[in-house]
Amino acid sequence: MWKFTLRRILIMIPQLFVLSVLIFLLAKAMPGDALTGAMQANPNVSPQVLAEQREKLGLNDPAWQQYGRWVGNLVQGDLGKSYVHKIGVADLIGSRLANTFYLGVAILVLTYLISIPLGILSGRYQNSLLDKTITGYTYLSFATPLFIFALLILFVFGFQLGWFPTSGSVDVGIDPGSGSYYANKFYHLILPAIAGALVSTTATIQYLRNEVIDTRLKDFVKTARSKGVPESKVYSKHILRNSLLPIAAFLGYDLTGVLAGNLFIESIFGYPGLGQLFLQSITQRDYSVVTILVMLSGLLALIGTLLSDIILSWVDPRIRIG
Amino acid sequence: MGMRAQTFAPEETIQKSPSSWSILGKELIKDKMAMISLVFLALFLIVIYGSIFFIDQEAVTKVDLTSIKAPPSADHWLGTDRAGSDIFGQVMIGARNSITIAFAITIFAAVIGLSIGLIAGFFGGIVDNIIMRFIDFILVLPFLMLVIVFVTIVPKYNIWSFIFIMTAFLWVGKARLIRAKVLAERELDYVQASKTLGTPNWKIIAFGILPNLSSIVIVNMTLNLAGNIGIETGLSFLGFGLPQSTPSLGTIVSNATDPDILQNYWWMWLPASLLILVLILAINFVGQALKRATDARQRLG
Amino acid sequence: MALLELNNLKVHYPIRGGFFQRVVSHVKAVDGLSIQIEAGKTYGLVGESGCGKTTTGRAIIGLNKITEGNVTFEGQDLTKIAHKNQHSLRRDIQMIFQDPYSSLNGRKRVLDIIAEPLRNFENLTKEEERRRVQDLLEKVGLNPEAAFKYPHEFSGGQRQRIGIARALTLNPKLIIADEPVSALDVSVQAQVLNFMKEIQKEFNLTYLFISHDLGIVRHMCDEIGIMYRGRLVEQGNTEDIYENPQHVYTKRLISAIPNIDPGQRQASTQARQHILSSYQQDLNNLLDPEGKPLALKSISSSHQVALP
Amino acid sequence: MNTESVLEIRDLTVAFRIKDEYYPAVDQLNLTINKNEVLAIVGESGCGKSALALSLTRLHDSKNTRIEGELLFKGQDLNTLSPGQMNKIRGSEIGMIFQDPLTALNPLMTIGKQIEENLDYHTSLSRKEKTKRVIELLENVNIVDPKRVYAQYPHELSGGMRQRIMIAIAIACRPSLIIADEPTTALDVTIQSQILDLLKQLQAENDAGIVLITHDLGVVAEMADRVVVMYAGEIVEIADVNELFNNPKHPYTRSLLASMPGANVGQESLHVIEGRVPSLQNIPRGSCRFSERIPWIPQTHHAEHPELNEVAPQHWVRCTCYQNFHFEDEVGDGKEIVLNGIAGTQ
Repeated sequence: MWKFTLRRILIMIPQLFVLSVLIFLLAKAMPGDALTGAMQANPNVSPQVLAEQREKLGLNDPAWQQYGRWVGNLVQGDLGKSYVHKIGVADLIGSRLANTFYLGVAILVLTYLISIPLGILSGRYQNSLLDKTITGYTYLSFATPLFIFALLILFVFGFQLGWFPTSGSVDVGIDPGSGSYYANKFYHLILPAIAGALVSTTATIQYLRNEVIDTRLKDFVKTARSKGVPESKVYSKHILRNSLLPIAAFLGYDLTGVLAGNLFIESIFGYPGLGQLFLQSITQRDYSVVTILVMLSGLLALIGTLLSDIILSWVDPRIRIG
Repeated sequence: MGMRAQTFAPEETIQKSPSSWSILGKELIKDKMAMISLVFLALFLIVIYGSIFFIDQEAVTKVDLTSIKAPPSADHWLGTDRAGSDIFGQVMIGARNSITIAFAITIFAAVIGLSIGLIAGFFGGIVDNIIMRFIDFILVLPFLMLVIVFVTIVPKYNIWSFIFIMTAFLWVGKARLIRAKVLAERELDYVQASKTLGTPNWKIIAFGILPNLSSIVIVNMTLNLAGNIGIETGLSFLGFGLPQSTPSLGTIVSNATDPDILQNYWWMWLPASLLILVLILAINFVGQALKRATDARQRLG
Repeated sequence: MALLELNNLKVHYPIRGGFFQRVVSHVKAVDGLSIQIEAGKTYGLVGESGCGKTTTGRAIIGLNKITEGNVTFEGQDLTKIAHKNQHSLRRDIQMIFQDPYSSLNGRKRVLDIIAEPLRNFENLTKEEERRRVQDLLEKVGLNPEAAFKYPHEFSGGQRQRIGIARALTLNPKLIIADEPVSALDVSVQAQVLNFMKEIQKEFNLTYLFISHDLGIVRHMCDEIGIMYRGRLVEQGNTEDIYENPQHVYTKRLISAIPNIDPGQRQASTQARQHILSSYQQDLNNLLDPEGKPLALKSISSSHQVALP
Repeated sequence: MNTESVLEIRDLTVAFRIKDEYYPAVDQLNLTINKNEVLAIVGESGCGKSALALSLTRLHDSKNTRIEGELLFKGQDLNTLSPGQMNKIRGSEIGMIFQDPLTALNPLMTIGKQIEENLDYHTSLSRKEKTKRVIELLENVNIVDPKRVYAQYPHELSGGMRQRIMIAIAIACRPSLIIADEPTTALDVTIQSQILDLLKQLQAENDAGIVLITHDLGVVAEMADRVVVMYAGEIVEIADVNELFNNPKHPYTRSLLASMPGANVGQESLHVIEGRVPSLQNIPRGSCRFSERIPWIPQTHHAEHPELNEVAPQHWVRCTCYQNFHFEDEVGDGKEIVLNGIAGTQ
């Protein structure tokens, strides 16, 4: 078990290296450098002073040296500085992370709450009216781009009906930490979470439905029936566990994805999370923030695959050996 | 399936062949939604490509301060936007651009993905190992973010840059799918037989394996086309899709980022949104019908 | 001189594992196999699943890489011939596959399937090609019209005959038949087996007949090799093997064949039990430290056994 | 022999739905299975033997299958039982063994749990007692080191061991009827003989009736007490095993025996049955179903409505065509089979 995990982590290292090089190169390709922001703040700085500053900061060093310094700083927790917000990138991200996390968790929980029962029912009662309804829903949600669905839901429930707030993560003027503060935050969360979840359920429902249909026809299910296992137990003990197994493979991704931020949802619902921060930073050319956010997403995805593999090796005895 | 197949094995397998386009066609005709979708798509394509001849982009995007934010009327079927430009004309042009570009991306991604998938799957070994590591890596990259970064930093950004960056990410999914199928296919005896008969590898791949994958490729491309329209319009909506000079359906929808417009001027964003929805839905209906046709288990009774 | 000679043939597959998929050990599927097949005869290679019989067949025809040893065909060592020239030599060796369904490409007409080797080796006009294919179809007992149909229009037995026609196209000298009938029903099996005997006489073919079914092997083969863990434990003609088996593993295999006479059921069960206990006692003495069978020793001009 | 019956099958028809019509794969079948006997049902694929086996415990997918007739098991008709009542009988009174032991076991459940599951639903044993019983069962099916195997997963076992596990599951509650559907087809010969011996030994210990479904006449000769030969959904011959092998009557039985390499040692060529097993939709119902495979026998030799007739005590044969049957290349009623190779292959 430990050996397996260790091996998986070792495989991650070269990937992490390539990822960081790629992002470093992208950062270098972005117009302007660390001083551009400073220059915007104070347009009167003479070009000569700037050149000296560049030399001092090592911006004229060979690329690999700069890369080494950059990675060194990252590892030590120095993520650079945002020239728009005038604070450290780490602090900036920290201030948005909680919101993204709440939204991510809400979407994740809702997604699984909806998709697992629907997928199972749909597969179990294949070709029934229920199945056809669920399949119809997945067709629709599969075809609906997230941003359109989010707009529509915001338009109808936010603006037309006025049931939910249309922007932000919390109303201004509520005392942070109080009960009503969290209630209000939750209230702001509902619409974006539903928008995100309803679209992301599709894949899981369809996958699970197919798995259930496949598993139902497996020989071991016939064996279970031949033992006199009641139909409901045949499902709960044999079909479900085996059908849910492949779903576990996505769980790692989903777990780390909670922190990645959602560009569309956050921008449409004006929700101040990492996704919105990314879009703002890129429009405001705040590239130090952009770079770190891309790096963070890549890192999360890498850890996600790692988690998925580990989870899968837990739940599937056939993998445990290897 | 297992039990039934076993019970009437001999002739059953004779009558049911996995072959050919006729099944795909039959399934399409059987599925009413798919048939309606297909007719709709055909008509729609004719209209939007035909509109090249009577909708002038210059005229449509012209700023007309006399009719700003005008609701739908006889002159402007879908009203006008903040600059007084005709929305209907924009939707026609936007739809044409969005579809054309999604098509191009789908084709490019398919050609690259198919070639690489076939090579990796058929030859296996080190080649496959390297390709798969590379693909796995691209798959963990934050796709949307990188496209957005790319769009903002490319100096002379144009349609081709967009197609390039999208293709660079989207071929991997196809390559993975094809590789998995080829891996299964190449173990079948007919491929082994071809090898023992002295058929060169490229011929086995092109004339032996590829035809057996054609239906999967068609299905996958159809579904990808729909997906790509979604991704392109989404990025354009955020302002990081097609360049300014090439309006997209997503650009029109992005009017809705202004809460005032979202709330009070529905014609500036809703028709374009619904059109995207209907387009993707229609393509998906066709794709799902084709998918059922290739998957005997799900075939309609 | 034998038509085909395998000399100390070894086929090892690497097992990868540990960090970065290094090769940690090998599966020795075939590990020092030597056999000789005379022209015009049928050599049966028999053993249980995993003994390496299929790997052997595939290695001879080039589908598996040979790790060590020689394959000599008509005096030429196939392992020493440059890759480019192997194809022309291999037209003399053809293969019949086990599964009549997956061995024919469902997207091709029978004409294209049977003509595939012709197109690789001979330059024929469409007309000549069609005539050759239809001749072959008649030889295997199918209607010449079959050329324009697709495989799914035929039954398992017919498909297997199409596979045989394809193998015959280039007039090969040796045919490797890997479990050619095990996917077929009894009555269809008989059809294909009869037919294989027919064409053997007509085309003076040599067969390497790979099978797990001792009944069929007895019916088809002149010489038989019993394989265990990648090597032979016993080799001889049909009479040697069935009437006078020497190795305890061979005895066990033979005793496991169901006795078709229900009257002798008691006796055969007892005999089986008896052999099983001596098998359990003796087998280890008959294996080398690696757990592989010992080298073969001749006990008569036709009969060799892996005994100490 | 004890002739107390365990299961009486009366007018059983098992029909599968293809498109919107039902086609019987088993047609009005009557059969009695006795206590303490091995009844083999033999035939080629498509003859309906597996459809019959599954219908005995009603394991078919009920949406696409119609089962008619009576299945009298210890006096009650299984075909009229509710699913709940049927579950009480499956696994406790009737045990089943399937063909492929790899796919027939749940890959995610330990061996112990899978055997125990049977006890869960049919006994009131405590957990401890169940574990003890499972270990005992593993010993009964000759598993070495049963305690270790108890905690193992199916993929850790060999094919032969997995089939032993299947047998342990089937006999866990000492059923009075065991249905074994091609139990050795997926196994090597040496393993096959061991599994058959095990089944014989277990039967001698319990009093169960065994229904053995197989395509292999060799297995039949080794195992069966009584043999039922099926063709195209019907029984064509029933006889005691010695009688069947020494004095086969029906043309199909004779043809099958003549096409076996193992039964015809020294023969240059084997007998070939013309044509092919008809598909479910194309079974020639209402006349002798085998007639189209023996076209040289004139129609007048077949009965108009072929019935099973008792031609000798306990030896039943369908139709009348057996009376004057000869192989195509036999002259008249001669016993010598003279086959001329290729003619037989088409």
